[in-house]
Amino acid sequence: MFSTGFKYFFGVTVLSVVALIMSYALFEKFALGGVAISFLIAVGALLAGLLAFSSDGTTRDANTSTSDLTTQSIWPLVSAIGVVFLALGLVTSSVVFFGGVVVLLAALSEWMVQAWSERASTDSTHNAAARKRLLNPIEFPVLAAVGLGVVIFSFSRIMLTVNKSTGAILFIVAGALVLVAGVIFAIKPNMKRPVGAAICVLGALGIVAGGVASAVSGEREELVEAAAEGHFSHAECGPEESKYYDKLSEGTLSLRSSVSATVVYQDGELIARIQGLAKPQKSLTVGRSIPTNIIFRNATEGEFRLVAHLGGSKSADKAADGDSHKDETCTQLVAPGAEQSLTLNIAKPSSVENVYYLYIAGSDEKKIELVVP
Amino acid sequence: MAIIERPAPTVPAIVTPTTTYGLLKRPVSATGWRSWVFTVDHKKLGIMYGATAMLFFIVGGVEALLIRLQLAAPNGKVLNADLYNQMFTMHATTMVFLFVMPMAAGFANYFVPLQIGARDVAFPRLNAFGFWAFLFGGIFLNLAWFLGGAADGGWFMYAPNSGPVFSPSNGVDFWALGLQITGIASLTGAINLIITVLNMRAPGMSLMKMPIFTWMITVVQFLLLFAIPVITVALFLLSFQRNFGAQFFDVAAGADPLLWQHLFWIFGHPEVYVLILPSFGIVSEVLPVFSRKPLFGYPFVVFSGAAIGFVGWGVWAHHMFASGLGPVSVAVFSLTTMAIAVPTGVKIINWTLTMWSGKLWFTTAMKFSIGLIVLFTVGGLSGVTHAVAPSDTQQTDTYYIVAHFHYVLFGGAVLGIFSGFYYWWPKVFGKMLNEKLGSWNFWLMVIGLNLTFGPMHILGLQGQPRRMYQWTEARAGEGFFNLAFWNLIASIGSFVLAVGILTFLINVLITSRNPQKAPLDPWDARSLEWMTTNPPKEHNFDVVPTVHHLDDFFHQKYEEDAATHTMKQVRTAEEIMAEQERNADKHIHMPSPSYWPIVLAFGLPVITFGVIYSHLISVVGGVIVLFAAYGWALESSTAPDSDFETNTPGTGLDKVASNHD
Amino acid sequence: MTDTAHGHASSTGISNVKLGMWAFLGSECLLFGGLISTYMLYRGRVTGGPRPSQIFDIPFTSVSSFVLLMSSLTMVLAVSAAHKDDDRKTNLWLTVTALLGATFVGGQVYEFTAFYKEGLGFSTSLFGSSFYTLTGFHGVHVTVGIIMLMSLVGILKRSSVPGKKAEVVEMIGLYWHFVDIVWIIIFTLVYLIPV
Amino acid sequence: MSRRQFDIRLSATIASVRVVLRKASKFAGAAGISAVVAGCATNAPQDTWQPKGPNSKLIDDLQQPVFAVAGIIGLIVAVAVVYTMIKYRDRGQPIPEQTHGKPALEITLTIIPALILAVVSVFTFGAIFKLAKTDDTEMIINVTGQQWWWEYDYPVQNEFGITQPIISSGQLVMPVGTKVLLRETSRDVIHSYWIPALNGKRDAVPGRIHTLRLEADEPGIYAGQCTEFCGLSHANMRMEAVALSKEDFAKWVANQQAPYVAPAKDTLAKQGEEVFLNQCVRCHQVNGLTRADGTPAIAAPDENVWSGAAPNLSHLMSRNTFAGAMFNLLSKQCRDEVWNAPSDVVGAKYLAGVTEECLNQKDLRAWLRNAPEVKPMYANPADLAVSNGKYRGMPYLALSEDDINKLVAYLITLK
Repeated sequence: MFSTGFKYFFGVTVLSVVALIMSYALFEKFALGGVAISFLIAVGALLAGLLAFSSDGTTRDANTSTSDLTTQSIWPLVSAIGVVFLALGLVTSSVVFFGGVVVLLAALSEWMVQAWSERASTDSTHNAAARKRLLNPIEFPVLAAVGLGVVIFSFSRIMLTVNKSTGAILFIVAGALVLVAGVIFAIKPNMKRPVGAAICVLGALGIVAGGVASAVSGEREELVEAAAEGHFSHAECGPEESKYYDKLSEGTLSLRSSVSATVVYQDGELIARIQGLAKPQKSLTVGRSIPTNIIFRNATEGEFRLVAHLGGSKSADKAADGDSHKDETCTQLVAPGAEQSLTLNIAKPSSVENVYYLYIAGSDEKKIELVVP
Repeated sequence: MAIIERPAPTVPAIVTPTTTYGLLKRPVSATGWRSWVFTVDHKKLGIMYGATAMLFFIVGGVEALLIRLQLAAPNGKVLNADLYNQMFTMHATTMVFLFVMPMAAGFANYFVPLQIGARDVAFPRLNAFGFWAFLFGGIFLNLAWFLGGAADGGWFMYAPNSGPVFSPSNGVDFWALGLQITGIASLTGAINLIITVLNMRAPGMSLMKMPIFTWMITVVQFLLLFAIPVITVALFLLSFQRNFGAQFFDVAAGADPLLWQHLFWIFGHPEVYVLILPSFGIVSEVLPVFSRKPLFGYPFVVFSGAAIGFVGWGVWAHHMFASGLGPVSVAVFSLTTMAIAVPTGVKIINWTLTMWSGKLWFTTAMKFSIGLIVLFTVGGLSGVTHAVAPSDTQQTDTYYIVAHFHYVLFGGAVLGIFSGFYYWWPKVFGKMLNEKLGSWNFWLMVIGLNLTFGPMHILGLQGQPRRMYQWTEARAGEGFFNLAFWNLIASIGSFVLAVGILTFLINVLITSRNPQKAPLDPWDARSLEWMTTNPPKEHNFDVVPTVHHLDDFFHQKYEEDAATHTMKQVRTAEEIMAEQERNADKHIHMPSPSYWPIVLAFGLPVITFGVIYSHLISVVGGVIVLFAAYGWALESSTAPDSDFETNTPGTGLDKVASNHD
Repeated sequence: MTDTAHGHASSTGISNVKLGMWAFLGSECLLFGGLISTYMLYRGRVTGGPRPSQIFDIPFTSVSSFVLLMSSLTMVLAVSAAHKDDDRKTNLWLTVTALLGATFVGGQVYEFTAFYKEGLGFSTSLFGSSFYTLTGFHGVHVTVGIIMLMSLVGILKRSSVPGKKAEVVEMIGLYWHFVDIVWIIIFTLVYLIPV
Repeated sequence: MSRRQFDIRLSATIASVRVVLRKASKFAGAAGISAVVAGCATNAPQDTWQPKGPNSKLIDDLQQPVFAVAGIIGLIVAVAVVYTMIKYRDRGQPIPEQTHGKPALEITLTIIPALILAVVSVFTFGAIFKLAKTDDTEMIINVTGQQWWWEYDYPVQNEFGITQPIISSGQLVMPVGTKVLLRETSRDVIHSYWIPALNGKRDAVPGRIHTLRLEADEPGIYAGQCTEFCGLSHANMRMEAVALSKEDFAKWVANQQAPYVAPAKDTLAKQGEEVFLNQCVRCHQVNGLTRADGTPAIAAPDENVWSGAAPNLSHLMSRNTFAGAMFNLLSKQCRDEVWNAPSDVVGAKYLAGVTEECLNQKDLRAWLRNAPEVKPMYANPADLAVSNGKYRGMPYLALSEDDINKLVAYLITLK
């Protein structure tokens, strides 16, 4: 009969041919990968032919009983698939390539250890134990990781696709299903094996199918939009409320130490209180290139935003290019009676032409000058 | 061999090679390098811990000598600024994490099971893993020297100076990740020893009959158990910042650099007691033996040790008196720091009173112990002076602090360790260390350490800060005894100290060539570890002893004379041993050697290496770790019969499949 | 203590493995203590990107916390089955526990992905760094727990468990309950208490 | 020996030892301290035992007795150990009774140190809160540390004549008898401000503001050093506090606020100004300096230096040091003259500044020639990838000797 080696190389050849055709049909790319696959076909066919010709392995040692123990092995097939994926990966993408490498390595090592263990002794249970001893430490974690990865990945894909409230419901349903399945299995101890297996397979297939479908259909719209627009990164420091930036603004502070000044908006006026100086100030000295924390307290009725104007708007040469960029940083809209912190780090000194100041968004009057020496 | 059969089987062994796993069988050899690499025997691991720690001690010592060479004269040119900063960082790191801690772990590993009458630790393979993780972690830490420079931020590695911009070489990465690995080693060691002490004491040995060394080790392991995760968190934050772009110590993003200091010292202060308490334990064993009296106030010593363990958690901020805490925190931590001086003082008093009215025998071990009492007191008292926070703001980060903690750590921890060497050497190696050389060793070390660290008090009080790669004559003051003079003296002293340690190594060398065996009970000792052969058999005791007293071995040898209350010998150690041999247990199953601990430990530096260079390497490391972990979990702690080349049928081998690790 | 090296007669009456797990969990308390402290210090420090209250999805997280809590219940059932030497139910409940845990981790992967898309990266702000570190560490703990559970099922089925079966199940149960309790603390401190 | 006998003997011996020790301790304490003092350098600039202001005196009054008590206790332990060793050495006596201790004695010996420490802690508490007091501050100076120098920034304080912010570095100038509050922070890593003669140290932590009060009793120059490890050149980050009488301080303030005087045309100094504008102004500010076209020359250290700042060189020659107080601007002789001057004339000598003949040409030229060579810094352009090409310290500028001559001539005009 045909030897294992022949089967392997024959399989490689056939699958490579298929891969070659498919890659040409699907990708119309033939560069390096195509050459590699062609080469593989040639080598595979040559070796298969050689093995068939020499009939290697068809005769067995008559005086050993090991031949009886040799089991059917799927590893040659699996490794062949690995080779094909590897070659396909050269044409398509590196993910497929690495997938192929992993499959190939796994299959080869399984094959090798199996072959070795079958020759270990005359006792087949002993051989099985020897195989287990070396391979179980690899098989267990790999299987666990693959299973876990597939479930988690599929599930998270589904969650990313459905909308937020459906997601929560879906989540609790998934949990409940698992629990219910557990309970059913527990109270029906003599359920037939195939039924149990069917439930498990259905569940697994369901989640994987859902995952694949979700991955194909893409994430829910708000997430796509959020990723594209960066809702929280570009704050417009205007007086009006911004949809995202001012959402659920904060009123309390975790930062209490190392505050340079407290700026209070009170009775239509902005004043600064500075550590060490008793009187309220209308100007504030801030060291160059030092992170400086300022607390803004809104002691009026409306919602207001403190903005630090850090120059830039009057830059003449830039304005000529049509770029009237303002260098500003600001707090969220602060509710009445609430506080927020603002951290400034100013690198350039202020000057007569380039005045820095703090102001309340929407009013140009209420200012505190920032002196940067 | 994992199974010890007594008496020796008379049936000839039948070789059945067909049932072996060939290459895949478990390691079972009792000789050769395999017996060391794959061992799970707590005694072998103890020796390996000790030898490795000694090696790192020499490395750290050479670093110290280079530092002192650089500072011997103003504007030293031996090292440049960069190299000097690496040198003092690695000196401290090596001495703390790679010498004192593992050396104590070595003593603990070897003697705790012996002292409580156990045959091994609770988790023998975990024990082996701990050693290999420590060794690989230590090597990983020092690899940085050859890969672009070692860590240069000081052993305290304050943020943000340890950040990617301020410390651009890979040194800090190697440091942080290497300490993670040795941290894993310490953690597993701590769990192992705690369970061993709690669960595996010989019958009759209640907690208050435990030898004091075991007690102190137990306190230390609890400290480690709770302190290691804190530094682990800190190191993770640091590594995440350096390698994955986290912002934990990025001040521009609003981070607070004091977070690192708090995390570091919440670990760091208990760590100080981790370093010193094992030596307290050793001294508390040595003093009673050579005073021929039990430890004075045993319960007080135990409770003061435990008290140090507890209060040690409430003093960390005394390392930060100058770092801008509010006056209330400063006051509170000042108070707790003074409070912890009390239980420490109790120990000094008890040791002195142990010697009081004893019959003192000044062996080298005893000399080192007495040296510890005096020199540790100096360090302890200088410690009290900076518990006074306002005074500390003058002294912190000066050489006064260097003097203080070297008196504590060298005068305390290291002298204790050397005391342990001389006391237990015959037990471990079956040979006596030379007492005459020992005396030289002691005096050279004591003189050397006083010459080195004594002048540092003056240097510090006169305003020389630490961690300066050069000092300038402009700030050295005038007069003959100016800072230049004392710097020179300290440098000379450090070489005297080095000669002292060299004497010890020579002593070991000479001893190892001496064919003469040590007597069974050379010191007329008191605790259980002496109730076995020198060195002990693999299974420690032929009969697991039943304990009736504290210092049970002594009470088996001596009985009190009713009239004079003096002690009279009734039995010799040899007689006790002979009796044990007669009643020896049969069928003692010892855990078998295993490949997995070393494989698992090897995976760790591979992972960390990958964190620095390429994440693909980390994946390989992760696979190694997972593979080894599963191999470990699937293997029973005692090898089944099929793993042995020889099989002795009919002797009733119990197939013990006990897996406890 | 006469015939074996260790374990069979323990001074405290608790087996070594169980006591060892207790000690390990004691150590873990400090690990999470450190991480939680870091988060609590930094949660309000946002110089760019979203603030905690702006992106948290409390209903979803509540549901996922509930699923994790349920897994503690099934773990209890697994331990009790193991004590009764009921292999089938032990395996069953261990599997269910692992699946519930996997559901939770799936939810966390979803949450991380969603937050990232909304603008909270690991390096965006101190809040981001400390949030992902804390919850990520917890997620890794759950994942390790799931792997232990699945391996335990595998080992129970394929080969004999070294040592007493119920002891091992109970030990892993301890770990699982610990991870759940830590999540309750994290959920309360991170999600429910406003900055 | 019975237990009772043992007790009697123990307590008798302790009593006699106590008497001996009580007598000895007085001598020993005094002798010990004087021995230590004799063994010390005279006039070490950073001596922590020579307070020159009320804050450091407060600390000193606390530490003196604490050190004495610690010394005495240490002596007692040493004597007790040695005495025991001699008395109970093995002279063939029988193995003693196996006594396990005396709880009463134990407790007594625990309570005594606890009591001593309790007393110490009471005084400590008092000192801690006194030193933390800031509400009666008379003057504020902002102190900012960066690798490896200190910046002093005097905010506007009209009562001291400071009408516009003064920025200086190298030397902290302050009036005597005034409660000065330093508000410390840092631009990069943690540093620590320490003038031992005036107060203990306080860390300058980036992102935080820490306060430290200084007050000097007498005019003089007090040395200090950065004491928190801050990287490569930590050893070279020194500081000097100059206490001036109130009149002298007012003169100093007036000088610092004096307008910029450009060098006369066609002098070497004028050419030096040009070199300065070409090379140095990238990082170093000189207030009032203008370019040829009349626009003010504004330094942009934030584009070149990681910490975003470089020393402001206005009125450089009013200082005695440069490069983080590592080098002297004054020659050794002139410097000694200032430092060793009695307190009534030190102010006048200091205000004289650096004259041409007193200038330490050697160090200044070496610095201009190749700064990283004389002070270790991160200034090699090849290694600056991690800091986005920004220096930490002054780079090598490849100035010609001719340029250096011009620059020195210019710098000497910055009185």
